[in-house]
Amino acid sequence: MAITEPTISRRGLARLGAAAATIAAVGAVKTAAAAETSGTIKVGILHSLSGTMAISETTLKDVMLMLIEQQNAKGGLLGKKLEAVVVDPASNWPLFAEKARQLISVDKCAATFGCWTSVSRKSVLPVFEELNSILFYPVQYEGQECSRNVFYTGAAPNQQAIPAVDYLMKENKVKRWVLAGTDYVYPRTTNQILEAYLIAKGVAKDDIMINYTPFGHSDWQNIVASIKKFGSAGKKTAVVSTINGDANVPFYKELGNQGLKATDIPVVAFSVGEEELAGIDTKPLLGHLAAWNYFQSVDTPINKTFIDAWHAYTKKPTRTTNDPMEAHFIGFNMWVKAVEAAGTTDSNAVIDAMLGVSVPNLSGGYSAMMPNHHITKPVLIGEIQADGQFNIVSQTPGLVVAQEWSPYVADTKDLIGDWRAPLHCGAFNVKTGHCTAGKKA
Amino acid sequence: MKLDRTAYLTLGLTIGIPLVLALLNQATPAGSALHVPTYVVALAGKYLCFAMLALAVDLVWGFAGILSLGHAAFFALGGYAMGMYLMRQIGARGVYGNAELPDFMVFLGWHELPWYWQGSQWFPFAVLMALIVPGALAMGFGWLAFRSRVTGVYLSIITQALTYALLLAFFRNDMGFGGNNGMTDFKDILGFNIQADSTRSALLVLSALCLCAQYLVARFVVRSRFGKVLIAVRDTESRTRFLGYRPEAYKLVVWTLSAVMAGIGGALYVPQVGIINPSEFAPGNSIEAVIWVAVGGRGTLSGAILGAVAVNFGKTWFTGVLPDYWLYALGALFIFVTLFLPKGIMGLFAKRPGKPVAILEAAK
Amino acid sequence: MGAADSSPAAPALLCLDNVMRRLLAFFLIAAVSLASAPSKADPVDDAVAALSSGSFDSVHEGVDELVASGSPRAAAIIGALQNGKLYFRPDHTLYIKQDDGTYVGALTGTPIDAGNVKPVRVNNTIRGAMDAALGALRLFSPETAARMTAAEAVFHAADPSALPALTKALEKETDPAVKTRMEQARAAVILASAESAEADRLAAVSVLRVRGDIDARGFLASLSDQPPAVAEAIAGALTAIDRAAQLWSVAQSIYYGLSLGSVLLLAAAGLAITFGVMGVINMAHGEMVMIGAYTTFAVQQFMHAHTPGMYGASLLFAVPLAFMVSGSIGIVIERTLIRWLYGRPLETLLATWGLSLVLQQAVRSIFGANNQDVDTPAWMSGATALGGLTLTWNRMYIILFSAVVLAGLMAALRYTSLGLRMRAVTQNRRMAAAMGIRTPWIDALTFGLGSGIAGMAGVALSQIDNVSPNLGQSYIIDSFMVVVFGGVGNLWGTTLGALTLGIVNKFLEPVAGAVVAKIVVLVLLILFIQRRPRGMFPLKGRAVES
Amino acid sequence: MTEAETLPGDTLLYLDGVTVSFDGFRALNALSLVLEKGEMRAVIGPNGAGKTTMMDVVTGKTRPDSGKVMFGLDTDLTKLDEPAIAALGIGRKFQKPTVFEPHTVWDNILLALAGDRKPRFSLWAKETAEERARIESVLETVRMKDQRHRLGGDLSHGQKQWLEIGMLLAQEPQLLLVDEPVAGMTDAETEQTAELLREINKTRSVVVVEHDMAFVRALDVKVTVLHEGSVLSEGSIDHVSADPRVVEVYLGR
Repeated sequence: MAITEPTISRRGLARLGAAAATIAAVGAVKTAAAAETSGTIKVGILHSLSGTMAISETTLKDVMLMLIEQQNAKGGLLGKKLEAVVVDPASNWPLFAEKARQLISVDKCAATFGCWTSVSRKSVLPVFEELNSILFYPVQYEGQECSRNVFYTGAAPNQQAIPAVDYLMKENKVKRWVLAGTDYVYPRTTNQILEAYLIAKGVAKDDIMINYTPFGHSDWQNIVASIKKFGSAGKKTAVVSTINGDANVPFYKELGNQGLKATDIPVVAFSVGEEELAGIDTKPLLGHLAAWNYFQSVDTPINKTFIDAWHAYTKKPTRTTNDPMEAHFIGFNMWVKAVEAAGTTDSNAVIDAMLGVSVPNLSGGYSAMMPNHHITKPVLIGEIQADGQFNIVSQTPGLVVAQEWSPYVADTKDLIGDWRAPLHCGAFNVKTGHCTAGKKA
Repeated sequence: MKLDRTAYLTLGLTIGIPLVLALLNQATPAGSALHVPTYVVALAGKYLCFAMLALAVDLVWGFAGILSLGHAAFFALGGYAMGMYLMRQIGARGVYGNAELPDFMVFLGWHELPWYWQGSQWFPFAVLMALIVPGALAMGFGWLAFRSRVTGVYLSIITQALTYALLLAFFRNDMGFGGNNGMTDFKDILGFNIQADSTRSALLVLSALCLCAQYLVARFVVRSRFGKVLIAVRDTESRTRFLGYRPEAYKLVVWTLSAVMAGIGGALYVPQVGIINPSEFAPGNSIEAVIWVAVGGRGTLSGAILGAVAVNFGKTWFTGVLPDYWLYALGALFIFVTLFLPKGIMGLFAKRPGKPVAILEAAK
Repeated sequence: MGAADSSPAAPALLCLDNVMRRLLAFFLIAAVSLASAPSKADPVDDAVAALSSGSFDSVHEGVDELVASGSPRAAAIIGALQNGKLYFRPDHTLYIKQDDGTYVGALTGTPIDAGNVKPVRVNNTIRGAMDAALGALRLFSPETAARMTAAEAVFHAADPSALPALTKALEKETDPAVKTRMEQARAAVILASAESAEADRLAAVSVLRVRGDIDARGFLASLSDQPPAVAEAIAGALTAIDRAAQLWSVAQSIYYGLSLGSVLLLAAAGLAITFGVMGVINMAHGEMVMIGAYTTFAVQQFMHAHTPGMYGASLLFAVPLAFMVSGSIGIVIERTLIRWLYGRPLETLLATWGLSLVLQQAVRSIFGANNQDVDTPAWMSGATALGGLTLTWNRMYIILFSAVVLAGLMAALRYTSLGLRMRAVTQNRRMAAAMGIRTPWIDALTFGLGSGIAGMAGVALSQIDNVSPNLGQSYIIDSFMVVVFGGVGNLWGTTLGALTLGIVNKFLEPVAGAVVAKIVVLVLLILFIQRRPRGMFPLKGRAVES
Repeated sequence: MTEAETLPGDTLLYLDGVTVSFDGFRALNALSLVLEKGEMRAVIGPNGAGKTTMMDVVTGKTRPDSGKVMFGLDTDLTKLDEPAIAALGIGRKFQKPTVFEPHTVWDNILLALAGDRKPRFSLWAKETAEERARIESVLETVRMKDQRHRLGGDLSHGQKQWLEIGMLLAQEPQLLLVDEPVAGMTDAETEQTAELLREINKTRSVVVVEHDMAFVRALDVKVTVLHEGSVLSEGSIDHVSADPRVVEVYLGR
């Protein structure tokens, strides 16, 4: 009966069989291929090359390829060549988990460098813990996490947000604060922490305005207007922006057009780097700020060599560098060092060897991997210049140690993460002496 | 109900392949050549869940001519129902060690569970919700839409509006469903460790069984007199009215059924992929589901299943093998199929070239 | 830079009255006798030394000292510093970079070979100080515009020591607009200074009350320890200003709504043709918009390189080009893809979806995944105030643009022979064919027209949104909503639909917040379609039935 | 008005002052028409006279702006929608034959058979012997016995016409509205159709809208001539063809 099902002919059957066979064969070949090339050490690269996050993540894939190429030029690692395995999780969170599993169990990657958004990290986290592999996460994030299998080379809130706020308080006498962010976990947590911090600093509750917008919000007219209004209360006002990626371009364009000058109401952003500014006409934004642990404009020899190498590799002399790239630079070098120290790529050995490893960062100092799997970083504050680069106006005297568990969040103020023996715990409650989560399996 | 060769083949493959995979994964040691890595098991499970979504879409699109561009919404709702249960199972093992509240609520500074989380700790309740919530939403939506004779693209677009609205709503942290991060880091289901290979294999087989059941149900429906009326409605709605049938009633029944089927798919999907978040509501997902059906062969139930598995296999494979170019491949595939295989892959296997399954008319 | 010079322990307060004192001194000299450069040059040298020290704090002091020194070069030097054209050498000498890239001695103003120089870097605090200082210095500038900004700067600085200069400037001022600005500035200064009389203060308050804009409000609100009567007046002024703002905010919301609506309209207009008129569910419509935006980018790149002189007009070139590029791509698509799928609208949905994936990836491969910088020409940036309204130029032009596009489209459909044929074909294909209209080509051209309009929309969107491969995706859904809401195949419907959605959205946003507002709009749309299953303006006649 | 009482008791369909207008254009203009039980009526008229619109009004597809449409003496059709009216026993055949193309002839009839139309019934419904018998007889009447397994879509134009009439019969209506049943039929087919209709008329009332005068003659029944939405003339075919106004507006051309 033709309506519901075409009854399959024998020939059709044969064809179907053939198709299945080819698919199976392909699969087999692929796994075989994976098993066979054991002469190399595989490094997984898990960054979206398509979809909404491609804008930010593609660069990180490129920088990883560059770093691996450089390492191989130096003779590889443990006498083997490094082999990059690039996959595209396509800004699709479940796909991130699937691809992570593939990189670890099918491609047998020794370590994986990847993820940008918190949700992608959350999505792959269980996979890395289950299969006991290593992830290097290069983006500034909300903290409140400390997994044994993840090394957080981006900034925790206290390595970015708090120093920025301090700077504005001291330098611009800011009394009134707008905390504007995209409605997801990083801004939420950061603003929660900042609010607590500001109130602790004696800022009145009604001098703080918190505003959340959806992802990719593109019409900022009345939000910018309301910021202006909020700023007209006679107290020096500043905006702390945790607005995410895409939404920033229209936001800054609106700022510029509504004439919100940095000298009146400065905006300090935590998610806006050289990469994002590359998409904006920065002339009207002169003087607005960003807080990072690295700026392309950092004036050090090591940064110069890095940038030159980058331009040579991408063959684009205008291609910018940014903070997450530095994070990968640091993370990769740390991993190399740890593997050399451990003499193997075995996860457990490397995870232990990672602790205390210290490598040069691009701003002239050394960053070290702390027992909480976060790294020490300087905090830089930069003002946007007409050329889309940042003019560094402040840098913390020393390195800042990450607080993975925020002391400003009631439920986590007593927690610490320490993966050294004997503690081996991601969330150790110093009050109760219990390890609430992330005990080593 | 009499089964023909196609049905036997479909059922056989749908239950057989997963069973073999699961067995090999369990029975053989990791080293051996026959061993099926858990990666493959998890993947297969995912495909089967997508197949359920495809089946659901095919039921309304292929047989009732309702092109839903929002079916992933029902899938996601089912997923959330299950996600809530899994979230509650974490209990005190969460980061904040709060036995009562899921982590994201703790960090939002909430102190007790919102009312709509009550009961979610009981598995049967969760399952019930996975059926009821999508079903109820579909029924309400359908009742409005079909009664006022919203048809064709208008219907398609408002289904899209529906899923888009849900997407935005679930993004909001204040909704109490974990915002953009959704729910993840599940520990166990019914006491079994969700990470364990055995659990995964079990879930895979379970999904296979569910899919078979859904296939049989769908097949029963479309072959019954009800199904004949449905097809009649699809092609010449007004005629059925003058014959005394109420198309809206028929559409509503099949629409709701389809939503429930999608919900089940979602509920099985979440424990296997380990995360549920608003991006599942993205209109793109719904459109992809439609495309699976088109690729497999609209109006053929086995085609829907085949299409879902085939396209997703392709996606997995391409994103791994040619990360920078896979979109070309996928896009080209869709174009190719629509241009040259109007009856989808099943069209290739059809015994008699025959008439297309009145697809052309149905398009109206 | 090391940590030392950035230790943000800048005693800024100290600096501030520091400025005042020095400014005061300077203006007294200036006021008493129109003395030229003072004989004693030490302060200038100190200033130069400070400016060339490379540390923000001392640069800040340098600015103050320079002003205080009353050097005739002060304005020039600070102006240069403001535009980042001031350079220094470790040997504490300053140079000003000319537009042609050569240098002149900062103090001498004569050409000189600077050698290895570094720019003097500034931060917001210094910028603020410079604005104030320059304001005071430029009150007497010959250009009206300069005096205007100067007055505004003084208003913002509200620096008592500027009073004498202001008074002098006011006497000489002829331009009424500038005069009012100066009076407002003067009012601010009076209110800020400790020794002004209560009567003057009251007068000043009323002046600012009249000004009544957000800055005036901010300034008034910032005032503390005023005499009771004045404080009262201020309170009154504030409430008055707020009440006025309340009223204006309604108009403002309408404007926001209009501009959002016009954006939606632009995005949807093309779709109203391809989808509305031809019935092709074109999922690649967004990509046509995106391609338009990238065309704009390409045009700007080209003009930047080859005809920098006309760069300001780049958009004017981009519009027709974008139309042609997207249009021709549209035609190609129609000829190679769509034509095979007529009568199967849902298949076109699938094919065009696939196509959109391909186009996105193609753009990604060609231009890279990250955003591209499309400049906003000067004549489109900034805003103008109309009463209590802030009208941003770029959005005003977009509103205008969408109106023009719509009008053009209507005219094209109504008066051109192509339009006539199009309508003929869409109304009765067979008949049209019988009358010798080459329907295939009409189809191709119609689709091309729709795509072309999408391309033009891309030019507009490049001015307010990301120019990235995802640009199209973010508008496609809204576009479909608009077309369906308005009623498929009816341009007026599309227009009204777009504007309604825009305005409703903008009135909801302040109340409900951006996210909820959008959700509510979507739900309303769904419910509306229940009431009017074929949109606001349904097509009539038997043709619709199928 | 109160004609209702004055009407003969065996009135089946009764239109009174029915007016329908599509933005400005009056398709029906105060149309009044009475049809008795068991009557067969031919309705003729130039294009745009309102023939099809009249059928739309009767079958509930179009709501009249004003006027009454009574079925029997007590049922006001203007309050009901298509399915309800169909359930009352009014069957309709479209101008353009519309059958269920993906279904076999057999299934087409099956779906048309009078019976429970509710989803919950049709979901479990099995073909009963009684139903088979009824289908057989209908196929008999429309002379399609040996076509039963062909798909509706594969039938010729004329066969589709008959199949649709067959479906009408299966509905077992009291009243059939037949719109141009012989359009595009051969003379032989036309003759057979006329026969068929007459046969049907033995048990049911029929309204036939037709252009083909030969056919109308062949039917030899009372004729109503519509013009610009209202009745121009009524009576035997000879009477109306003699009517000068009719000649003027219609036959004359």
